[in-house]
Amino acid sequence: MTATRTSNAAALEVDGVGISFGGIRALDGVSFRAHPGEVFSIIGPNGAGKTTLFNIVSGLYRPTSGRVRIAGQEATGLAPARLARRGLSRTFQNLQIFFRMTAVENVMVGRHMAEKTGFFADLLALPSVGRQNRATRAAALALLDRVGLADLADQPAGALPYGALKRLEIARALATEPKVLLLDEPAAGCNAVETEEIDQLIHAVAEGGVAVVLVEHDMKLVMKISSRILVLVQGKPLVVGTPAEVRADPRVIEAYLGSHGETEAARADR
Amino acid sequence: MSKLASRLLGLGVSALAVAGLAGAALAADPIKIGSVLSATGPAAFLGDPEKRTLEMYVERINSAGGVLGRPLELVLYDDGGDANKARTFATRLIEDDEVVAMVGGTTTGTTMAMMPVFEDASVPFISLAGAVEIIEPVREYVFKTPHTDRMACEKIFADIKARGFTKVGLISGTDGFGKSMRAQCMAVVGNFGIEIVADESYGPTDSDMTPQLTKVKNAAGVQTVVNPGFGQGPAIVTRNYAQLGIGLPLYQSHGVASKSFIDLAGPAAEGVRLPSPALAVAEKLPDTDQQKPVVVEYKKLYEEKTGQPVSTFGGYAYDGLHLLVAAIQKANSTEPDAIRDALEATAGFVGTSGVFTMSPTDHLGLKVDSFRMLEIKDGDWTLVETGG
Amino acid sequence: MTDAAATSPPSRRTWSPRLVSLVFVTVVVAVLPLVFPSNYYLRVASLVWTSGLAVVGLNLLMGLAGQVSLGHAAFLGIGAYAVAIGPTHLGVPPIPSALAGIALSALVAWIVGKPIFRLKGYYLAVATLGFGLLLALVLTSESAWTGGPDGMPVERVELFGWRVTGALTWYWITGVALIIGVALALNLEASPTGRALRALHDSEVAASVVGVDAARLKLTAFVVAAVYAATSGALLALMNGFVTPDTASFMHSVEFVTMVVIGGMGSVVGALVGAAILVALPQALTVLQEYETAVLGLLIMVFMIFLRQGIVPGLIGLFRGMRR
Amino acid sequence: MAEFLQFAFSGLTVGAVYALVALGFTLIYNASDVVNFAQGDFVMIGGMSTVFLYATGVPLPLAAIIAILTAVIVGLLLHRLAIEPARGASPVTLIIITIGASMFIRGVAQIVFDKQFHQLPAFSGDRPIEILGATLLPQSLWVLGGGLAVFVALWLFLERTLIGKAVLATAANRLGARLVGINTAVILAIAFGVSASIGALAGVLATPITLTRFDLGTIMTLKGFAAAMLGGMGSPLGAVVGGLLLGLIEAFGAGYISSVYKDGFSFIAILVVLFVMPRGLFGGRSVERV
Repeated sequence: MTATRTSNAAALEVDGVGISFGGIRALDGVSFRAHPGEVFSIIGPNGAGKTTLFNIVSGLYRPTSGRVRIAGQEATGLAPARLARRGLSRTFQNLQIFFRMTAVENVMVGRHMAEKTGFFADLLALPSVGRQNRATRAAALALLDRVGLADLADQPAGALPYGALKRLEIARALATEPKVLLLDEPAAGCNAVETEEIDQLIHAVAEGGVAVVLVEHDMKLVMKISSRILVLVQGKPLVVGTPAEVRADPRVIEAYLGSHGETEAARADR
Repeated sequence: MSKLASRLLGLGVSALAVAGLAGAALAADPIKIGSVLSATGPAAFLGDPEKRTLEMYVERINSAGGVLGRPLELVLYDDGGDANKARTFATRLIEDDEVVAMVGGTTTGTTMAMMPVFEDASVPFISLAGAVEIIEPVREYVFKTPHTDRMACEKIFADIKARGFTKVGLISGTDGFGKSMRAQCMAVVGNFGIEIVADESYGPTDSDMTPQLTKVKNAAGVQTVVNPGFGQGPAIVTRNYAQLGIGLPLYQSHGVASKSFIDLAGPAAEGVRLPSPALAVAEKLPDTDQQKPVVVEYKKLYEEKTGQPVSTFGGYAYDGLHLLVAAIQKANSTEPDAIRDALEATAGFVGTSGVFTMSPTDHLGLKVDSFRMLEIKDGDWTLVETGG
Repeated sequence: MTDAAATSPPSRRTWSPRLVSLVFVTVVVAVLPLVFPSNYYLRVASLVWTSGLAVVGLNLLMGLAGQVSLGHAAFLGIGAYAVAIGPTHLGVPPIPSALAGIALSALVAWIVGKPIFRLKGYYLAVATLGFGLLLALVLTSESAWTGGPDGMPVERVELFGWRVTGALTWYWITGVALIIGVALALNLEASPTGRALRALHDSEVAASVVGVDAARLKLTAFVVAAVYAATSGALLALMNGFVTPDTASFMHSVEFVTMVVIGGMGSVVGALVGAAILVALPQALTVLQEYETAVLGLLIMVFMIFLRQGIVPGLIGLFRGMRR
Repeated sequence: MAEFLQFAFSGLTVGAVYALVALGFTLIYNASDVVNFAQGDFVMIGGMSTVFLYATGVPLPLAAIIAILTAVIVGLLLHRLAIEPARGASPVTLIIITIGASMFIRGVAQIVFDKQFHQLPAFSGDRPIEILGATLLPQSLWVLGGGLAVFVALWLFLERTLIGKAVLATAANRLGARLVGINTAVILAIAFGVSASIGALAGVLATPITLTRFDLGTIMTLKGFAAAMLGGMGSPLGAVVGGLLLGLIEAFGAGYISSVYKDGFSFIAILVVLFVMPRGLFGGRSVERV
């Protein structure tokens, strides 16, 4: 964070990003900014390129064109681990859980960057390692408590139900103390009560000054929680605006929401 | 978990114990002779005939009343060509089986790994491997039966010199045998006024040597080619040699002095020369040759029993076992030290490889002239008379 | 091991399975000489300890980090040839030679690992295989230094005029080396580094987005595994008084991988069981004579089909299943 | 020129054998993600069975056919008794199973056959063909022709037959293939059978040149695996190109540089290729799906 900041620096700035796979343009000219404390959502029909966009922003794919900046600093094509050090973390639509570890160990891995012991200390099990392990575990337990999984802490992650794994991923991402958090369908497979909990959790995270970028199919959740929404259709940006603007935009209703979406949006309105 | 694991370990230990016991309960008071051979693995074509020979002759000796009125017991282990395993089996022979002597060690590598065990335990070890390092410098308890590779080089170069050639192309295998013999040939070549004009090599599992042979063929002034090596390599070299139409005299080593080489190399083998123990030409020896009865009998018995052509490697095992038996009889004792002394005093023992006369400075006891120079004619070995 | 840790209840007891493993290994090493009838058994056990040391190291790479190396015997070769070449050609005493060999092995692992670990899965396997073959080829070919395919003798170690020799002496040296190796491996496994390595094995992507530098960690594990292997190689060479290029051969590498997998990937005790089986079983199977190879192959298949997690984790699983 | 051509002939002949082994690897890998370390042993079974049948007086063509069928049966048994029961195990576990299988096959072979080297007579004589000063054995043409025929037949099988398409579909997406009613276990069995027959054919064709022995499988597996990886695992074209390239590198390396480090050159080449193209020459780019 030493370099000069551009004026009005967004936490995350995506500028004209595009990518091609074997000649097929999967994403083209996508731009948006997410600011600290806001929930910025990206919606669009299946195959619109939402997850691809996340994969570019989080450094898994290198974009064919465009730029990504974090806190005003160039971050295009950096490796995921380096982006994490810049304050970016994410969850995955297709779960990426450490299945052979316990729930709390999953979150403890999220504290990796905060852990101070060196390799040789680890090898010799110096007292500092014990202290570090206890500190990491305490922090991880607090996060599990925050996402409502405290009583499952020592269960093997492989044995947890789907909804719990979604929240476990959020806890793990939060463990990195991110400035920008990308959530890929956090409410998928959750029941109404769990969705409500996730809603509150996302809200609280944003309140804490994190820029949350959300991909979600649950329109009710999206409309309720988002400050702004980007609509992607076939890899191209259609509209950016507040929930109300997006809901009212005829192009959105035509291109994306359709008759089915219309009713859903209407229901969300009530 | 620890319980389970300890039970597992207990199982392992008892399995070991059973294996150890299995060799023990045989006829009353037998003389235990150890053997570690490479009966499987990459050197199996050497170790297998050695194993069959030892088994066959221990049985014969026992049915003829044994040695000193006691039966022989052969404790045989297969090291698969792995020197580390050989070392372990050597320890097992000494510590567990308490053998009085050992005949084995198929390759130079396994022999070198086992030597310290027998030296430390003061138990005689008759090696069946080729390299001269085994007996140079002389180690108190280590003997060997095969001619050294240096002798083979000398025999070949003498023949080359006698034919009036001075420029030799070398193509050798990179296995232990080939590399060791190449080094020995390089060391003695100067004594014959011969010059090495090409020096190529091939891996032990290679299946085509035409690139190397093309280079040898194109070497300036090359008059004849020598191929130190054993196994499949020399057969392929011989075939490729014919394919390329090189047409110069080709020498192979004693490592392929067996009928199966002629079978493998096919018509390409015509005219190939090599130094060999008398075994390969058993029936063709003049009746006056004192080795003739020995090699003819061994060849006949081995081929009847196994259905495979006899090889010099089996012959090395024959010599090793019979040298040992002779030493035990001469010493009239099964004390390792007495056997050692008797072995060292071996004189005029007629074996398949030659007539052995050992001394405190010579733990092989063969001379270069116990090699015969052979040439392949009409698909069979013939004796060559040379002035060398 | 990981399984046991996974199900043990909260914080204070997380150290205990670690301690149990260490105590178990220590007790086994300490008690066996009391029941062994002859030096031959000491020799076999010493071989299990040296192989075990290399396998415990390889297990850090395979079991923790999930990366397969088909050229691991090369590092054994570096350690072994260091103690052979140092005293013979360079006049360096055996123990400094061994340390130099271990350092060299770490350096080589670091240099080679950097580009190699950009590869994944089978491509990584074939790259490590290629590296191993190249090293073995050098050891076989450079006869002037290495004695060629037949190997070379290794000078005996002398400490303050005392010649280190004898089966029992080497049993204790290798046994203590193993215990230290196991202790360090267990430490690493339970540390932040170990946690990150285990994470890498399950999902490299997820580990990297929380800031785990996958490339660096894999390289670390590779270097550590190389150090274990080189130590094992140096011990083996000093104990045998002889080295051959077989030490570094492809088949030997495959044997190590088999030991890790058979015992159970990710389990330190499993690594030892794997080493014990592949070292001791052929000794027991000698009674089968020429059927040995076939039976050993058959046993490997049967183990892997019925205990696909490996023997130790597989048996723990079975045992739990029975209790339920 | 003659020298160059001679090296090329040598490289292509040896390379064609590697290519056939690599094709066998590729086929099984495509159908199952398993790298079958017993692949080289099929080559040995083909060669050794033919040798021993021929020695008992069976005519050579018939002996070859029986040998190939033997290998197919071994391949099917390997799948049925060792791979199928371990379905769902991790790739490393499956590799170790095939390594065990390879040991088993080798162990049985040294008992059923023997431990000596063996040869077969060349199919069309030993008289070398001279081309621009270089010589080529007629048997090399058999090997090269056999390699080409197998490649074309495999291509036709995969592209033109229903079973072949099912194999491709299984390779592309196992779950999807199962959903559209393809019995993936049968497909896998077919892959093992066909791949065993390719390996055995290579053994029959090459034995008159390379000789054979019970433990030939180890080196064949090593070289075939390397060739498959060089070409890019899973690509039949890659297997063929990888095999031929490997053979050529060995021959030219031995001929022009140093015969001592011949095997080294091929692996240096593989390392260089993989550093530039981490998935081999024809492995294609894969995008990680998350």
